[in-house]
Amino acid sequence: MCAELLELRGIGKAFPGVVALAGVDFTVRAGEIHALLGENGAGKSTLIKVLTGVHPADAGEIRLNGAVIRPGAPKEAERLGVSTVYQEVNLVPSLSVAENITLGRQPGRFGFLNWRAIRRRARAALARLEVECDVDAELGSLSVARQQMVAIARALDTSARLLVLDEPTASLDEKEVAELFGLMRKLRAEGMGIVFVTHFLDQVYTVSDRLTVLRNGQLVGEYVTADLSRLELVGKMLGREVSDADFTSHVAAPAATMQPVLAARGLGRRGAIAPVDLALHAGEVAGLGGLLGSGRTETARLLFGIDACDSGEISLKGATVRVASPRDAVRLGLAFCSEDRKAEGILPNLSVRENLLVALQGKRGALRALSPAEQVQLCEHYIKTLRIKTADTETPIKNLSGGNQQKVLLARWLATQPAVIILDEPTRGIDIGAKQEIEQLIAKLRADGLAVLFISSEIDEVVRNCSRVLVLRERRLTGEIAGAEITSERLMHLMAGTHE
Amino acid sequence: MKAKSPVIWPLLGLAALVLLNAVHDLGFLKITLLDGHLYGVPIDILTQGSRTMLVALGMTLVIATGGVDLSVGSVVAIAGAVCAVLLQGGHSLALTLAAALGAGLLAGSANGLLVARLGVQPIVATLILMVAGRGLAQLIVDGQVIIIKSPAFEYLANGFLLGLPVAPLLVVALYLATHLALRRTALGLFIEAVGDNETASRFAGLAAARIKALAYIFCGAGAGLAGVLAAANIRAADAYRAGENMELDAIFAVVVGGTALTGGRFSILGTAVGALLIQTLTTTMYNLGVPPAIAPVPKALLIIGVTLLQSDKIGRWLGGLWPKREAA
Amino acid sequence: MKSAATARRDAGPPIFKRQLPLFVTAGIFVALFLTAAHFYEGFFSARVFISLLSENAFLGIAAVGMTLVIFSGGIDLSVGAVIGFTSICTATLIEKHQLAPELAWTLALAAGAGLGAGMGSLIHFFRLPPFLITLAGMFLARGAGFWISTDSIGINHALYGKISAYEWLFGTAAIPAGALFLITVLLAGYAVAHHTRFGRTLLAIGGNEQSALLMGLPIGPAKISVYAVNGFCAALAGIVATLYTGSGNPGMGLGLELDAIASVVIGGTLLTGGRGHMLGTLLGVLIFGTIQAAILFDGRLSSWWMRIVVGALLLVFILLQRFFLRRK
Amino acid sequence: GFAQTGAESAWRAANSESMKVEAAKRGIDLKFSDGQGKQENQIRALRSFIAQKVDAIVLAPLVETGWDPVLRDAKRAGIPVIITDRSIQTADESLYACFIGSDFFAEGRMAAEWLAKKTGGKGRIVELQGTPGSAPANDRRKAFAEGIAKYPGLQVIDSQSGDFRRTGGKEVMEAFLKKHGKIIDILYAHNDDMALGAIQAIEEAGLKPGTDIVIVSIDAVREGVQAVADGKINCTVECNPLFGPKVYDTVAAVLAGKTVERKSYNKDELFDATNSAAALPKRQY
Ligand SMILES: Nc1ncnc2c1ncn2[C@@H]1O[C@H](COP(=O)(O)OP(=O)(O)OP(=O)(O)O)[C@@H](O)[C@H]1O
Ligand SMILES: Nc1ncnc2c1ncn2[C@@H]1O[C@H](COP(=O)(O)OP(=O)(O)OP(=O)(O)O)[C@@H](O)[C@H]1O
Ligand SMILES: [Mg+2]
Ligand SMILES: [Mg+2]
Repeated sequence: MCAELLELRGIGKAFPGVVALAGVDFTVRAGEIHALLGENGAGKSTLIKVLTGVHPADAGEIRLNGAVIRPGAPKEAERLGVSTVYQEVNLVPSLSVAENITLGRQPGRFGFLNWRAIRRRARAALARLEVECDVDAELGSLSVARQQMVAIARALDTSARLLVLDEPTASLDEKEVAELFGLMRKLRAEGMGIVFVTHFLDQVYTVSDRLTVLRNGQLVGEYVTADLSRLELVGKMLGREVSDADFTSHVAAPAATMQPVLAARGLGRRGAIAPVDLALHAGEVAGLGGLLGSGRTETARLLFGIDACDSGEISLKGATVRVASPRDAVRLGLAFCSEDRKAEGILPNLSVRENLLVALQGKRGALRALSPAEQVQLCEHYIKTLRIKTADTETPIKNLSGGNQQKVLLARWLATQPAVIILDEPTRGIDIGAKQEIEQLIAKLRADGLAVLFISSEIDEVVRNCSRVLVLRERRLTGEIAGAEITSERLMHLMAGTHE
Repeated sequence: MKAKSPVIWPLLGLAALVLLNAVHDLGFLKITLLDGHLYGVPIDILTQGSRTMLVALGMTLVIATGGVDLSVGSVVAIAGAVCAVLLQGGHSLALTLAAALGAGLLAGSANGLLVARLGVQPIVATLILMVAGRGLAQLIVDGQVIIIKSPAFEYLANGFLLGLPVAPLLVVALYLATHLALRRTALGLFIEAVGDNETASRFAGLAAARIKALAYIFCGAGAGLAGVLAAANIRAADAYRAGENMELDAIFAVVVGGTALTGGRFSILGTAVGALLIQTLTTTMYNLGVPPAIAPVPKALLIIGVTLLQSDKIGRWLGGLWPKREAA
Repeated sequence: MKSAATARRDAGPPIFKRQLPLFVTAGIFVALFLTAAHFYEGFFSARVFISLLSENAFLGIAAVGMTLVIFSGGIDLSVGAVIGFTSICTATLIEKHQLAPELAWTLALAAGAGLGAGMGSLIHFFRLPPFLITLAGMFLARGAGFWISTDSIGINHALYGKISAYEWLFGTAAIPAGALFLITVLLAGYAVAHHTRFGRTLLAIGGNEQSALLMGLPIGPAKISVYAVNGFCAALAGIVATLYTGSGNPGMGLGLELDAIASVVIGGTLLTGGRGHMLGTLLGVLIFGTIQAAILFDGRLSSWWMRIVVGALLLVFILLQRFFLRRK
Repeated sequence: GFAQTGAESAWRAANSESMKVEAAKRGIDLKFSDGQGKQENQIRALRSFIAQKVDAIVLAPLVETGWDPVLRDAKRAGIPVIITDRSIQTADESLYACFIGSDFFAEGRMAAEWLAKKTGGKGRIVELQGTPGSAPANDRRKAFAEGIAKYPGLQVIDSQSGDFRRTGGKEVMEAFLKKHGKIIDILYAHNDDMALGAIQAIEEAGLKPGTDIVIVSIDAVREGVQAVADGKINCTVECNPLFGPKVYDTVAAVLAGKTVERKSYNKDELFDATNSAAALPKRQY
């Protein structure tokens, strides 16, 4: 194999109250795909940010091609040949796709831009990923998944020696993941070193050559992927033994005779989703399947009153109700965990406690405030049950790792004790241990008699958790399968619109 | 470790100013009893600062929701004009006060409607009332400066209760009431949530628009009361100049007090300190005899000084001067 | 094969659905102008239209710089004061110190840009709120202006007479120097905003500073330069003001910053940054000018009704803008 | 057309009102514009008047300089310009027909002379200035300083801006009283509003305005004269805003081609204890 491309030695980094990294070594060779693994909050993103100069390291040194570097800003890292896709899409939503891809390195002469070349270059970058997209569209109008693809296209638009991908696949579907992997392999063959962070173990085994595991900011070890079994790997990540049996499989469909808790008839919105009928029963987990952009999120938004529907009606326990705003929905006992954590979920500067309790408090109204004691008790309860990793309840949520933010948001909704909960990609960016916990939680919610609408781009997850799956294709409801019918095969066919 | 309180720097700034004055002239700190009430420069500062404090209180909430209210100065003028006209017409004090407060509420509602319901950017929405409001005030008094001859009315601004000045007492009471109303209920949380991330708050089931509108209405009411105090203070409604540039002072007080203009976290206590700071600065300049033409310069230096001290970077440098007391 | 139209569109910056506000604003401006023309005889003429440009030249020039600052999510309150400072500074240099106008201008422009760069550095390096720092800048510049001279000073240099008398004949219309200055600066501003890396970097910073940083954009240099550029524009506006009046006046540009901000925002630029268009700013300035011009043509309003009408017209304009945009 | 500076005080309002009422009386079609305290607005108004081809322009300039270009335009268009209230500096005196004004300088001087007579040329003075940089503040300060220079016993011990506002006057006076204690003999205020505010401060400090502290002020608005009658202000110099009749007479004369006096001043009176009570009922503003 080739020489060491990147060497990190003894990296340490502490944030107020948290030691994010302590003496971490990390090596990447040219021409390899190196997976960086660990639980939520293990320090993966922090390591990457130290590498690219976002955070200065407290200790240790970084060598690129043998020379010590000290990048003070991402710009410098980029110049040194490190191209990065950060966790959470870090682009500018108000600019066009083309601009987001080329920003900072736009072609042009005498300081003036050549818009034609900018578009051409953006189209080329997207074409490499086989993404079709209007390069003049405003980035913010795209779904998170497409934004993610744009972010990757941007990272590939440079002649980098080292490519860093922090959870690039968290919101992609299988087809797109496959395409990305194809590209990664090609780049590897060209001699590029690639760092790849993910929580999908399948993907680790599909694409990576070696892997490094972090736990609690410390190095667990560096391994050759092929030498490590899945169970061993999970054991290293979590620091305890797990077995595959921990994942519940297959759920029986409940009796269909029951009155649905939530039902929608002919619910639709022009340009977003064709009228759909759907019913959710107490004690079931209904899945909403579909490819990216098939209209799943749009359906959820209609149900939750975020967008106004222009046809159809919603009934709750048989009675027709008006859901004109999320506030109405929350009052009626609905909950909605959005897929866009950053823009629609967290209140970044507020504390974990406030983030956790805001929905419950909103439901109770301003005047019936929770007492400090109640607040602490509730928070501690959820922090314990969901194993949220945070310094304390008063830490601003923006300082939590992505996965832990997601858990706080879940806790926010559980605290409102809803009758119906809509989970849009709830496991995005969540580590395998937490994912398992969330799946168990979903099972428990079902057992407690909640109706759950589960949206996920991971087919396996849908298969494992749902007793019924509604499939959307091209913004209309095209099919429904239940119980034992639910297999990955059938789902894929339904989603793609091909016949078996 | 709890985050350092942002109030500390404006407080230190205040202390520094007071010290400067005291060094210059020891009489500065002297408080005497005159005709059974307290008398002295600190009392003046409190009394004179009470109007800015009132306006800044409402402004804090508006800024916390991520907005700003430029119209407060005009609302001050309107409320004063309303008072003058009603009192001149022989109406009762109670009615007059209610009407002035009502005018403030109405103005706030108009702002709230534009910002929260129609989604107009706050600066523009409130600029409308800032421009038109002063015209309205002048229209109400028909361009005259109306003299108010009502001892009861004047008492509100210049009177003393048990030897203590009434206006600051009133303002302190309002600050306390607001603090309790916001922190004992969840309103404070809601305002911070909306200011921090409006979309996310809406998705969490908060009535974001209503909360924003409420902040503007509250701010309008505060400005209305300040207008009453301003008119009572000079026993006249000066529709031309009352409340002029008050919006800048209020915003200054709020931001120096540690509430970010981008919205989110707010500090009422910080605002009170900020408002006192700005008033003390004015008095200091009278005291030191700074020529009026260059009076803005010390103000500028103070702003830069306080904001610099508040910045994280300087905080860290200063933090580095003392060895860490606690182990990580 | 791409059609010619697409090809042409390909060469320019992206026009999204979100640029709809620009068209709507343009539409309403035309409607406003035609309405005024309908009511007031002689309003509909090239002369009135050109005077919209020349009379608002320094507002427009300041607004161009302000647009760039607002693009980056910042704000600059110091422009009005910088205009006053440059104006008196230039006049003093030319009249009292017998400096050549060119040299005086260079010095004034350098001072404006320098002050801007200073404020930008504070804002960037210490992460201080632009609102406060530029407020301090405003006080500084105003104080410095009055410190130079509290009286206005006439400039009797020959060059001044020549420039202010200059008119460019365009067909039958004579375009005065002020309007030419404005048009030049606007074109330059448009090029910078929409056709240079610098302009796009500003938009990116305003859209999401954290992302812009992670994307490897030169945040610091861009932020500092944008305030410097704005200071330069303000100084230029101050010089144009001296040309316009043939004198220097430290009180020039009082409150102009608010008009400039309002023009920018009316033109559809988002005050929170990241979104907007330079041409919108031109429209904003024109709309402001039209409202003023219409009121002058009327000439029957008392001072207070004038304010009220300006406010009301602004309100109508904003409601119309909302109405059309919401329907879409 | 009449280009007013703004509506920053009751004095201005009375001035504007006088112009309007008189125009209505004489059947003149008056185009009024309010400059809102900005010279650029006033220039804009003048240009607009020229574009609308008015017969004559009356300008109340906000500042002294900066009018040449626009006045040249007016001259080219053949529209006579009459300057009121305060004079302008121009390189070319032919740019305007004539000036009718109140003489801020004379007012400051009158105040100083009265004071010298009254106090016998002795006393410690505090001064309440107007808005820094504004014409009346500049002139009234300079003229007063010149006026008392002849009397070494009269001495300004402190001077601050009260911004022409009542609140300002009160605040600054409060500060003066605390700072200097009882040594203040005389207060000179650039306008009545500030004097009235200061009176409150003096009363609140337990002193008697007009007796313990001699108060001289300018403007003679009705409330000011009332205060003189009440003995709280010792003297106020009139600055008469009622320009209407005289201005229109002049306009008519200019338009008729008659020669008019190049500079004329409104007769400003001085009110003190001797004549204020009598003058009070006649005050129109
Ligand atoms: N800016 C910050 N301030 C304070 N603490 C931080 C900050 N950024 C990260 N942390 C803390 O550092 C630790 C490591 O976080 P990091 O984001 O590196 O985790 P991660 O391995 O990427 O997790 P995930 O898989 O959830 O993305 C966490 O405990 C987090 O709370
Ligand atoms: N091909 C596309 N090009 C541009 N925008 C798209 C495309 N597909 C979807 N979008 C936009 O993405 C947003 C989300 O779409 P939708 O709700 O249909 O996605 P979804 O089925 O929930 O998929 P996911 O949430 O997994 O991305 C919508 O605003 C939609 O307009
Ligand atoms: Mg991470
Ligand atoms: Mg979705």
